Amino acid sequence: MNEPTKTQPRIGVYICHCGTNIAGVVDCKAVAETAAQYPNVVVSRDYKYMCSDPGQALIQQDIKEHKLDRIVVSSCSPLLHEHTFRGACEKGGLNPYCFQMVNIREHDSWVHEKGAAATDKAKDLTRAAVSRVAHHKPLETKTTPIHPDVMIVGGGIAGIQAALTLANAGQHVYLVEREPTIGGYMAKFDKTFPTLDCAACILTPKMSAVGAHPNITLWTYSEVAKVDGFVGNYKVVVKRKPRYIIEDLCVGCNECVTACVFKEGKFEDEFNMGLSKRKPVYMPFPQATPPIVLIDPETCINVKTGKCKKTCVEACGDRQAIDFTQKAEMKEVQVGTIILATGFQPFDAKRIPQYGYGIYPNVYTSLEIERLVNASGPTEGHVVLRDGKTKPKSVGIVHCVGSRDNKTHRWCSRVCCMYSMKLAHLIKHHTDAEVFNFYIDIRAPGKGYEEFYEKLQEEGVHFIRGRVAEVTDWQMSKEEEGKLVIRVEDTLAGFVRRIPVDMVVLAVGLEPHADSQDVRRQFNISCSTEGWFLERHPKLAPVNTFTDGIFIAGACQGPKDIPDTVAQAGAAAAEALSLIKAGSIELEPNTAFVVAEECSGCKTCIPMCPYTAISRDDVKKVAVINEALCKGCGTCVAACPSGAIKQNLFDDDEITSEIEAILAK
Amino acid sequence: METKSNNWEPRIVAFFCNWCTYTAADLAGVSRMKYAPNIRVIRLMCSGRLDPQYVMMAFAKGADGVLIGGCHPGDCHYVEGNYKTLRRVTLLERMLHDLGLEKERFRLEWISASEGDKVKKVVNEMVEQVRALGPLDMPGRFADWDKEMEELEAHVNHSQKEIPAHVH
Amino acid sequence: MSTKPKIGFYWCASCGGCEESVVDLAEDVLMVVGAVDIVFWPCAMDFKKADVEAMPDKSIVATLLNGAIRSSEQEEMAHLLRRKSQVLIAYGSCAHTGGVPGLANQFTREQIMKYVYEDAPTMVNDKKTRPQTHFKEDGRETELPQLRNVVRALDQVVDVDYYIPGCPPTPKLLKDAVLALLSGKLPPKGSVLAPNIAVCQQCKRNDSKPQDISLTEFKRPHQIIADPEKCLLAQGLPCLGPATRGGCDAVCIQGNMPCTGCFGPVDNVHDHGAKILSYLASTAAGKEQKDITKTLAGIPDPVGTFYRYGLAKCVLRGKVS
Amino acid sequence: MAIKQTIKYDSERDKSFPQEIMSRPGCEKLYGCIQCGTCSATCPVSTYMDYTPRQLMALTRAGFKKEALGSLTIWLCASCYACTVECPKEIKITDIMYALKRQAIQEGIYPKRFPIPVLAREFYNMVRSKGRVTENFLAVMMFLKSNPIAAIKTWKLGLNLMRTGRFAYKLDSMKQPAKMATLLDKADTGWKGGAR
Amino acid sequence: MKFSYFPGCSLKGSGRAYEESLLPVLSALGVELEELDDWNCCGATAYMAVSDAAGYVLAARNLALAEQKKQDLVAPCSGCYLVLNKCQHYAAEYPDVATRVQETLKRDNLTYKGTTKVRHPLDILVNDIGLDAIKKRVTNPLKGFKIAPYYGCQIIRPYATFDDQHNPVTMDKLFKALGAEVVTYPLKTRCCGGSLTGTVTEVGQNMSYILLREAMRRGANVLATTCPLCQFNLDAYQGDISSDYHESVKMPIVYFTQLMGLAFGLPAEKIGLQRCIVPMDLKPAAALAK
Repeated sequence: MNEPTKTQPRIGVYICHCGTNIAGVVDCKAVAETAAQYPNVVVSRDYKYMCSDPGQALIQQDIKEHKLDRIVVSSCSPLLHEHTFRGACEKGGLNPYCFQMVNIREHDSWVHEKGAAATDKAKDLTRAAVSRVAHHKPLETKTTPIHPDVMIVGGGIAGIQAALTLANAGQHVYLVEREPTIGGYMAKFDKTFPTLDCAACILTPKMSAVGAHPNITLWTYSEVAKVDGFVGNYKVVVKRKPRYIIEDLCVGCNECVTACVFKEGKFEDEFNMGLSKRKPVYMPFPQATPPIVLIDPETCINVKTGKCKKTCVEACGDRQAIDFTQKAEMKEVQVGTIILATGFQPFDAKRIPQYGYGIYPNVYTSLEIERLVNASGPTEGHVVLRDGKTKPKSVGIVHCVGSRDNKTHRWCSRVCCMYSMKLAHLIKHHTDAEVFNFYIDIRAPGKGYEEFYEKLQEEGVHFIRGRVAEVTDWQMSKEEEGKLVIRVEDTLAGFVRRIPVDMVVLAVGLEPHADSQDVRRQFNISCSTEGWFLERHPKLAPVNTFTDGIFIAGACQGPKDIPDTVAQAGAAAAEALSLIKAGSIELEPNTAFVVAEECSGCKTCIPMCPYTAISRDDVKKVAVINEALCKGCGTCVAACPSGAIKQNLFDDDEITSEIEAILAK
Repeated sequence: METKSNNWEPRIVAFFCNWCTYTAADLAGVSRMKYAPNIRVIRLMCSGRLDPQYVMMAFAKGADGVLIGGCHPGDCHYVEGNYKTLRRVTLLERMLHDLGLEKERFRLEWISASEGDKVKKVVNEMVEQVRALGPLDMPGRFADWDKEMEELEAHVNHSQKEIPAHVH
Repeated sequence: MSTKPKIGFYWCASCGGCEESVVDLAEDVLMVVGAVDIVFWPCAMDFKKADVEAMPDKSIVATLLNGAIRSSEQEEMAHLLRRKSQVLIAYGSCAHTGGVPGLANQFTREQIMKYVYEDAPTMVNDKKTRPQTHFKEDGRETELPQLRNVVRALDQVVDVDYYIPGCPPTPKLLKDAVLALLSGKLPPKGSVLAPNIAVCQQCKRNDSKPQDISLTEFKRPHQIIADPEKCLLAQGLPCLGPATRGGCDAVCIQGNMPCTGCFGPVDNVHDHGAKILSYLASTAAGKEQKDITKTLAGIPDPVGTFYRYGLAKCVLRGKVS
Repeated sequence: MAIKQTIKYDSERDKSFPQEIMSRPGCEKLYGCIQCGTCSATCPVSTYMDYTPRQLMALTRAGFKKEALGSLTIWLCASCYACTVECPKEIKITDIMYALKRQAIQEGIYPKRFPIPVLAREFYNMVRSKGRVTENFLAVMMFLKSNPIAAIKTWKLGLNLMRTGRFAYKLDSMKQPAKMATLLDKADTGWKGGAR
Repeated sequence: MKFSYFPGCSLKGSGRAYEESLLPVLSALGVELEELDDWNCCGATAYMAVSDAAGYVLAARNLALAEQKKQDLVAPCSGCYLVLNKCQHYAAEYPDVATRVQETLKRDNLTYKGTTKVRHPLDILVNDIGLDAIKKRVTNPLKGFKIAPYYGCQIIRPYATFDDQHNPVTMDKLFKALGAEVVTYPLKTRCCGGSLTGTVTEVGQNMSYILLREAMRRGANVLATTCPLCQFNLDAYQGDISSDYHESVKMPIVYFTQLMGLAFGLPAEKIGLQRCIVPMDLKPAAALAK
């Protein structure tokens, strides 16, 4: 290895064109020529693609030929290619940290107009890096072991798929689900588009596989309470809410449900979107996983008052699975990686009062219709109006409810066009009603999706291109009497229409969970402005987050349909698996350390550290940093009143030389 | 102060935290948002790494403005580094004001990784505000201040004829 | 002719405390006087500028110059003594970092003149007479020194070899410096002749400081009766000990007063005030802007507090007019 | 029945027109229109319009100035702001309507003797000279300049108003109405899309 | 409580019943309205069609007069309320508008800063005075009144300053407090036709007809309005509408303030009820009892 010398560094500078991405705005040749004049620069070149193999080879060759001991590459964001170029330095025989990257693409050519100002900026940034890199010291890369267990948060189809993939690969998985059963929204669907296969038929085998898998610890009715640690070594505390049922003893016979003092269901059944009633003790649905009942503390008389005959306990008999003394339980587990698959929540249709949801009884949300058309649903598959008997003769399906609207959500929810068509087909199939789809644009860009659209058109479903302005019950003519009237412009015909229907279906969009901000804070990841979990890179790292070891899958990252969700869940599982199989991960060596001779023991630094990495050596009366715990934020370095704390890669001399050089003219 | 040359352009040094604001600036790039080219970003892992000395030094070395970008409160990648930033910046703002710097020259903004448009907005706004104030040019001011010493230095060092040591 | 090393003392913009500190050597002063030949010390002995001018260049082994450089005369003497001395030592805070006189850099010369000669409550000067640098009467002409626009530390005017910090320096530091001079065992040029470690290291109250003090209120010394055993910072007093070079044996703190920073920063620090600010703000509690603002309002004058002795060496050098 | 060619050629576009309209306060978001038709469907007057509001947005942003300014739509807009409130892209359609009306008046493209632009002008003039408006005088002025015969039909209405004491027999005015004209002219001078 | 008061042209003309009922009702609740000295036309929507800049200046001049008094400005007419508010919004949002307004008003030695709040009487009644205080003042509960509360467009669009934009309920709450029955009226924010009724009569009357018919169908015996133009359109043309649509349309149209005055026991002629072209039955409960 070329040992960097303190006295006379030999620096190589490389200016990347990135095709025309940089060179189209910045005069790369001029930057390279100017950089050749900077102190200690031995070689300065510009090249079309520095990240390409020949580009990297160029660096390696120069290191040997010109005995370079420091490298600067001005190209794209270090968040993208720092790793690549450090690797190139290492292959060239140089310590990878004797390298500095300059971002002249994202921070320059892509955000500025072509001209002298952009080129000057590239020169300034490169000069600063040259000045800084001279202070870089060779560093040892540190690694940390990866605990092989994985935690998956969310038991919808994404969580289920990821859990099975990992468990089948031999990893132990903790699957945590907030609801009493796994299955998520997919379990509520009747059919899936565009193939129209039955959702339960494809989902429930997977659910039972999860329930039975020896490698999966399934915790339903549970929530993550606390997350500590870092990649490879997370400590997660899970709160298991009391379901007042001893899981191991319950066999799901439902005898307690039958025996409950409530003879009929009285409370809104969550699974059926409130279209039917359940008792305080209930099983969410027949295929619930785990297949056991629970007692809802909000509605159970015994839990609330203690004054109940407890017919359920009696019915359970010797099994003694009911335990009213159950309390919330905290479980702490150690895992190396975490996959978040917390999904979405449907848009609340009441936020758009002009569509009449909650005002007119026969306005439904799409999820209610999913339950209505389902043979195991509240009406056993009969599509009827709220009165429970009338078959609708005409149905209007309103697309984009809570989507593509600046006042609610700007995004396209991606699944509504397709599921609206699916529901149109099913409603028509069940009732032979005249079905209208009111859409802004039909978005059917998946395999077999456009063909499905075509099929629907052939079935005689109406497609009216226009966003519905209002669903109302005031009338203009006889035919409108007793109906809901949809006011819409038929934009393709070019005039406004009033269309009377019996039933309105609001195709509600997808939105982030109300508590997504709390969840992401808990796991220390970012959200997009809209509230979806933010991926590390939209194209190149779609399931990674900015926090190592935490992955995202499914609709928590953005609206997506089942095929995409399953694919992404597999990808997240693969990413976790690749860490586990590697056994360890390299850490940035940007940790801080105390120069004991300069430390006065003033203790300013100690409370600065959120990871309790700093302690006081009571014998020497100086601060000591545990490098294994240090994450390299540098807050203690900034606080140290003596400048006795140094930080690798972000030390005072490195940063101050950068400041000076960035401003030098 | 008078503008020294007509084509003066403000120079703004920015310190962005790696996880939120630097990433947001990357996003602005990926989204091809156009903003003023007067800003030079220095990447720190956390805004909590910002030593107030850096701000002072940037001004002393010729910056016309200094921008700090960090994660929103509660969002710090390092749990609460940004609260430390806020405490330091609060006091620093006051001190810089007492040292005669206009408040528009120093700015702290919380910009999350998804707020590329906020990078654009903040940079453009700040460049315009600083442009309206004119150059700070501390190096130039120091040179002006020290001009008063030139004459005397020349006088002492040249008028007195040299008396070599050890003549006696 | 004596062969003892020739030593000079000079006094620029300072309070005189530094001169006093030489006398504070007590009986050791005799050791010093015995070991050296004092060739220039206007405060104590009758030498004139002309005497110095007459000396050969570099004939003084060491000059200890105290005080900041405020006037053209002081500046001229700094140049002259630099020329005549082999070693020039900035003695005391004012020469070292500008000292208390450096706080004048928060004002323009005109503001100061106006205040002193017109607005000060004790001033009666109806004609608004100001000192002149050139004065002529009865055919005689007098040149008077000019007040400079800014106050400077000694090394902002001439090259300085060593610094002895303190307001004033402690006798021990002076004695050690003289002994080092005499023995020729001097550290590298530019060194501060005091330990490169902060006051806390020598402070007897160090152990009493809790690890996390998260202050919600800063207090000023007159507002509390400080516990004489406990860390003053932990009691809410902005003690600058953590950020100030030690070597003083924490004398102020021993006197139950917080450190005000006279020894200047340690070697790693570029800007003393900014570093003080950083650690003091770090000890404040609060996550909401209004709470933080309220806590930090307990430091009413950041510049005066953090640069009490070092405004001239602040990287911004004072108020930007 | 006469058959008319309806194809539009690119030469019929005024390419600067959309930019011109968008430069007016409130009109900047025109290009964001996704042609969803919410404006038309929510509009209580669209039943009578020759182009629906959505079509008008399309015409305007494509540069079909003649068609846009000559449409009845802009004059039938009752300023109820339903479209502006409902537009999912937050386009202030009502304000765009106003901008088009102003442009039409200035370029004299509006239908002659059509009562609405006449009312607008008469309103403008009455305020300019008196600082205030007296409704029945204004109505008379409008009818005289648009359709004097229609005025006759309103005799019953006039009687009703007189009977209930809601008829003004004299023009209301500010104390110094003269300063209004100078003020308003000053406001308009050099203003983008201003009346002078 | 004291406010500046901007009557606008209509409240001095065909809508004088609004002013006649507003002033005594507010005064009964301890609110004093001080008419702006030498106010001018707000600009109204007609103005926007000719010159927006001049329209903003017209509105801003009134606002500047209120600013001088350091009082919030009450604008009972929906048109005035909208235009004054819009001026505030645009001056805040578009620096060009603000500059133009300020520069122009300088000629009149006036300054416009945008510090005055424009208030609607309904807002003051429900939010400042409160329903409880109003209830206490009721001496003659409105028994038998089935009111269709009609808000019209411009007090809630485009700026919903004190009520929900899609389903405003301020008047609903107010009438219930007066002891009346409120009918569900889905057209409560649909446009009455505005100035179209006077210009393109068939269009405007059709719009009014839809409103009147639906109110009748919903069983209302009176329709309450907040705007002089709405009142005029709905009240004055019922005869024409009846003959044009071959349908007997008869619905008294009153201001919400008139209903309040009635509930407060003020004499009908003191609150302008005689100015209704379609007269209102003052004792519908008695009629029902028969």
